[in-house]
Amino acid sequence: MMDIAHIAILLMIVISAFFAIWFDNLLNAVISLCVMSLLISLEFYILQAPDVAIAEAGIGAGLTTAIYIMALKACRSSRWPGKGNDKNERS
Amino acid sequence: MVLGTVYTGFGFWNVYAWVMFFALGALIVLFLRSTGRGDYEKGTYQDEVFYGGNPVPQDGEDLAVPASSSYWGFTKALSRFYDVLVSMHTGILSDYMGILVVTVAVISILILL
Amino acid sequence: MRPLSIVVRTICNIFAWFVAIFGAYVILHGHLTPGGGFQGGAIVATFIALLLVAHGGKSFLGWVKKEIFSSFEGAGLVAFVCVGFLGLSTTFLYNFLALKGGLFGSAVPIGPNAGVLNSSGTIALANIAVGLEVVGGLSAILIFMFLGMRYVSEGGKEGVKDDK
Amino acid sequence: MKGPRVIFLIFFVIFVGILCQGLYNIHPYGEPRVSAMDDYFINNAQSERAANNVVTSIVFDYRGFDTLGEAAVLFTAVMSVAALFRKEE
Amino acid sequence: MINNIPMLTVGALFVIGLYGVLFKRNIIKIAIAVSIIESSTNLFLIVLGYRTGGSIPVYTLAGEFKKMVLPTPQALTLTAIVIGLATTALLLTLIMLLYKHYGTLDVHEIRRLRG
Amino acid sequence: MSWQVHLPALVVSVPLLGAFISIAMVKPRLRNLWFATILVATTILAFLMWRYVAINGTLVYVMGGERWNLTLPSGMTLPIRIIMEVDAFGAFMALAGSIATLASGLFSVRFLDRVNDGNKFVALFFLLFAGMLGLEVTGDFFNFFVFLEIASVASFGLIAFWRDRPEAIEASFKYAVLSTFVALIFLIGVGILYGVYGTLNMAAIAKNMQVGFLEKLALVLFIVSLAMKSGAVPLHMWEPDAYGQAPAGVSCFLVVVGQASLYGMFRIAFSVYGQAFEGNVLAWVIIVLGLLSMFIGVIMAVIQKEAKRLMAYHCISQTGYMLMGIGLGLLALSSSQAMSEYGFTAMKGGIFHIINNAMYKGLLFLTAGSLFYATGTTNLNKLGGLARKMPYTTFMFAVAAAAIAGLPPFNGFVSKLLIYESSFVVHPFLAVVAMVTSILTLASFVKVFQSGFLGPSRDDLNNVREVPLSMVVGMMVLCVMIISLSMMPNWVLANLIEPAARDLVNQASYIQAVMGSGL
Repeated sequence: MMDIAHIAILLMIVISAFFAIWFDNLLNAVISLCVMSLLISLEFYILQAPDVAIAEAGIGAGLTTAIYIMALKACRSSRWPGKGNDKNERS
Repeated sequence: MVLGTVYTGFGFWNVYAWVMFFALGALIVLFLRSTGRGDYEKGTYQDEVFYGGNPVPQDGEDLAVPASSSYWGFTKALSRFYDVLVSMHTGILSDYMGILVVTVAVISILILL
Repeated sequence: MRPLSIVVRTICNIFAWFVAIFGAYVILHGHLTPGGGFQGGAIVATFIALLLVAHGGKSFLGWVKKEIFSSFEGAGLVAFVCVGFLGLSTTFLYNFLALKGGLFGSAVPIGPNAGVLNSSGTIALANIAVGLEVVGGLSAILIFMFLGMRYVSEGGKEGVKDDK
Repeated sequence: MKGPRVIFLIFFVIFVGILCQGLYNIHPYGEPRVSAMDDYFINNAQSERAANNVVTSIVFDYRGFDTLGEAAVLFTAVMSVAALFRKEE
Repeated sequence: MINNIPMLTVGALFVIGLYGVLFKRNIIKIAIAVSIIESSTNLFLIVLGYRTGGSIPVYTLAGEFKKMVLPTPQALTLTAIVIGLATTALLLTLIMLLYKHYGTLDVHEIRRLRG
Repeated sequence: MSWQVHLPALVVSVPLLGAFISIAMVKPRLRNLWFATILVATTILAFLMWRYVAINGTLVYVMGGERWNLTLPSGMTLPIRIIMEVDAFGAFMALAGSIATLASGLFSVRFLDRVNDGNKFVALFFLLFAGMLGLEVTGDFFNFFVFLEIASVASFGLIAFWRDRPEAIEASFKYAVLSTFVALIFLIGVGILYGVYGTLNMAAIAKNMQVGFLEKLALVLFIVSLAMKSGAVPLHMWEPDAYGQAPAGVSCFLVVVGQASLYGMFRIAFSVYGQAFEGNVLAWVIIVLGLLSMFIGVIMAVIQKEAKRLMAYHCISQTGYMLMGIGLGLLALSSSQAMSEYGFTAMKGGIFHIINNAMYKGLLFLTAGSLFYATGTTNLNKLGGLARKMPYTTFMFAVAAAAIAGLPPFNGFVSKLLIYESSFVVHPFLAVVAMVTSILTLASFVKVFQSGFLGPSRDDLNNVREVPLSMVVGMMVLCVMIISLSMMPNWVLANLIEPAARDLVNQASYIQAVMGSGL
């Protein structure tokens, strides 16, 4: 039972990382990154590392997301309308 | 001894020898300069300037040689080589990352196999 | 960034203090329970972020000067280095307080136990110093990026102004 | 710009393949090869340093210098951000 | 039995992140990809120190004596997480300034320095 | 026990303390005083450390241990604490690096008057200094990674310090992404070695080293990441951008920081892997990286128009000389005959080139900085006829350019001579490439000298004056170092270079200093 939960969490980590790269909307990508961080912190707890889990949940999921959103907000200003915001062609 | 000779196993290196060599060279240069050509005349073909890749200045104008025309012939002759080399430095970050990954892969193939 | 509505602000005010107290607990019990300076510092920095979001940058920076956070950070780091220098009679960063009695010097029984708060020597001191540093540092990053957000989006020569 | 991309993709696959094989080969999951240093920490941290949390005693005592460096990295980041968003001259 | 699946996750995260750094054009996407690679190294270190059946390396909470997971990788990971935050903050700062100067987030247009 | 055994810890923690306190220095005069004090103090500490190592042999320092030399606690076969290990090579690198840093710091003092938040610059400068010295004294892999990160993060901030110039931000961003990625793969390498050997100490890993697939993989990751940090050719793209856009004092400093990464590469190749790694592949990889760096760096430099960008390309090509010299030493490591025939000479040349490069390349960047200070540009098309207006700068530039081109009475020639002759034994092609590089170096500096300093004076540069005294003093430090290195190569070779080369080759003594006589 524990193993299945473990595998499910690992799979969800990979999926959320994939979506963090795949989404064209940058806000969605950042939220996806935040979810990945939270899941990784859960995985750290499963691997018996609560110290690191707390640090990852606080720093990785909380503060990193905050500064990402600040950067997004700064880069979405209306000084250059229609340029740069969601311009993310896939190679 | 502090100031001395360095032996490399193939030859030697001494500061004073070189200083003396340069002094000698300077003497020779001074001597040559003192025996300049007597038949120099102003205003003849002898004043014409060879000036690669640039317009020849009019008389009386200062000769300010811009840096981009230095070694004009050299770069002109090697232009195909330089085109390849300059086009490698694209300025795009993704290409730099790609070259990094290619280098890691090549070196790991070399060392691991 | 405009401040949020009054309901949200009140709730944030109340919850932020709980978060801060929890962060202080995590820092102080770093040598007994999971946690320590970094984790607790990050939690307290979340408290700063919460206040910043709820009240908007203008009024928040009206209460607190951003230099305070930088000085927190510097003070924490200087305290950490000084802990290192104090152990220099033996070696740099030597734990000169552990098991000596006195401050943070009591012993703990071997094996799984609840632990004694007054133990572990310089580890606890360094925890507090690093906690101070991380609180200051992370809050300063948040505030500077917040100010930089306006610097980038407004542009021009006015740039980052102090909200004094 | 199609040509370089394909080359990068090929070498990317090669590099990642080698790396993943290396990661897979380190040791089976859950059975570290050598644990002498960590066993020393687990057995002696409590009696030597009187700290119940082994990780904290490593972070702040046994490898305290790393932590000083880490705090310095954070300080560096703060200083850099502050210097880049400094007031206009 | 989950035979080395965590390590495969590490590999998958690395692949995704490196793909993003190499082939994405938006610089915020590149920063996100770097963050993903950071997470994969953190996970790698923790998986390295896991011991089956081990308990948390904290005596206050450890149920059973002297069978704990290895504590050193956890200390290293703690360091690596904070370093990751520092570099991410600096990268985002640079991205904000780049946007101010260039008005774009496309990595192919940020190429004034070349040759 | 004299206090001098604490020098490895002090030499890192004094600049760190200086950085932490410097944010409180709001008065400009006080800040400048603090800046100069800490710089001089750290340089003196580095000198004392070099002297201690030269007299007493390899210095081992256990961070936070019961005694400063208790590397192995009772009953253990592995060291458990962080151990600083300074042998003659590390001490030599720290000494050379601190002298160049002192000069660039003195040069930067006047620069601080022009910026608003000078104490942040001071803090970043000290942190970069601490990171560089930490790279050179540490004997622990993870600690090495931490100092690598301190040095890189500080240099991102310093490169982008002119944040109103778009190019500076762009250069810093490129360097930041590449460097972060490279640091992460370095960390993966460290993790692999930890997983196999259960320890992080370099000497302990070297003692137990059995080279297999995983060790080779870790080696590849280390070599590539450190080669990128030091700017070897296929990975050099960031270097002209970054060095060209940084403030001049910082460019001079970044040169020695790059050499610190080079130090790490040689330390790993010689002391950690050493003779356990069979075959010549690694040596040839390093030599080929060196050849490429030499040639492509200089050939790109010839066509540049920006003075600092041109010098940055030269920095790449000089890195190539060091890589080739020490790579030849690595090639000869397994047989003592080859070592006495060419290997040791090549290593002496490579190590001598490290200190030479720190001096003259630093001086060149400083002269470019004073050109920028006086005229506001470093574009060579817009300069001309400065020789009469800036006599000191012209003199310094001439000395440094002659030294870097390897004109005979100067120090550059000595190290290049050693490299030419030893590489000729291995294959003449190597020596030919080295010589062609040297000639092209001379050519490109003749170009800079001609278009920058000679020629008629331009109208728009009529108000140019010589730079202030403190800048001249900063340049003078390096100029005096260059002239004294040229005047007494024998003393330098015997006392600075040869012990360093001997300690770098001698893997057994490196291991023995930490692990005791159990080898």
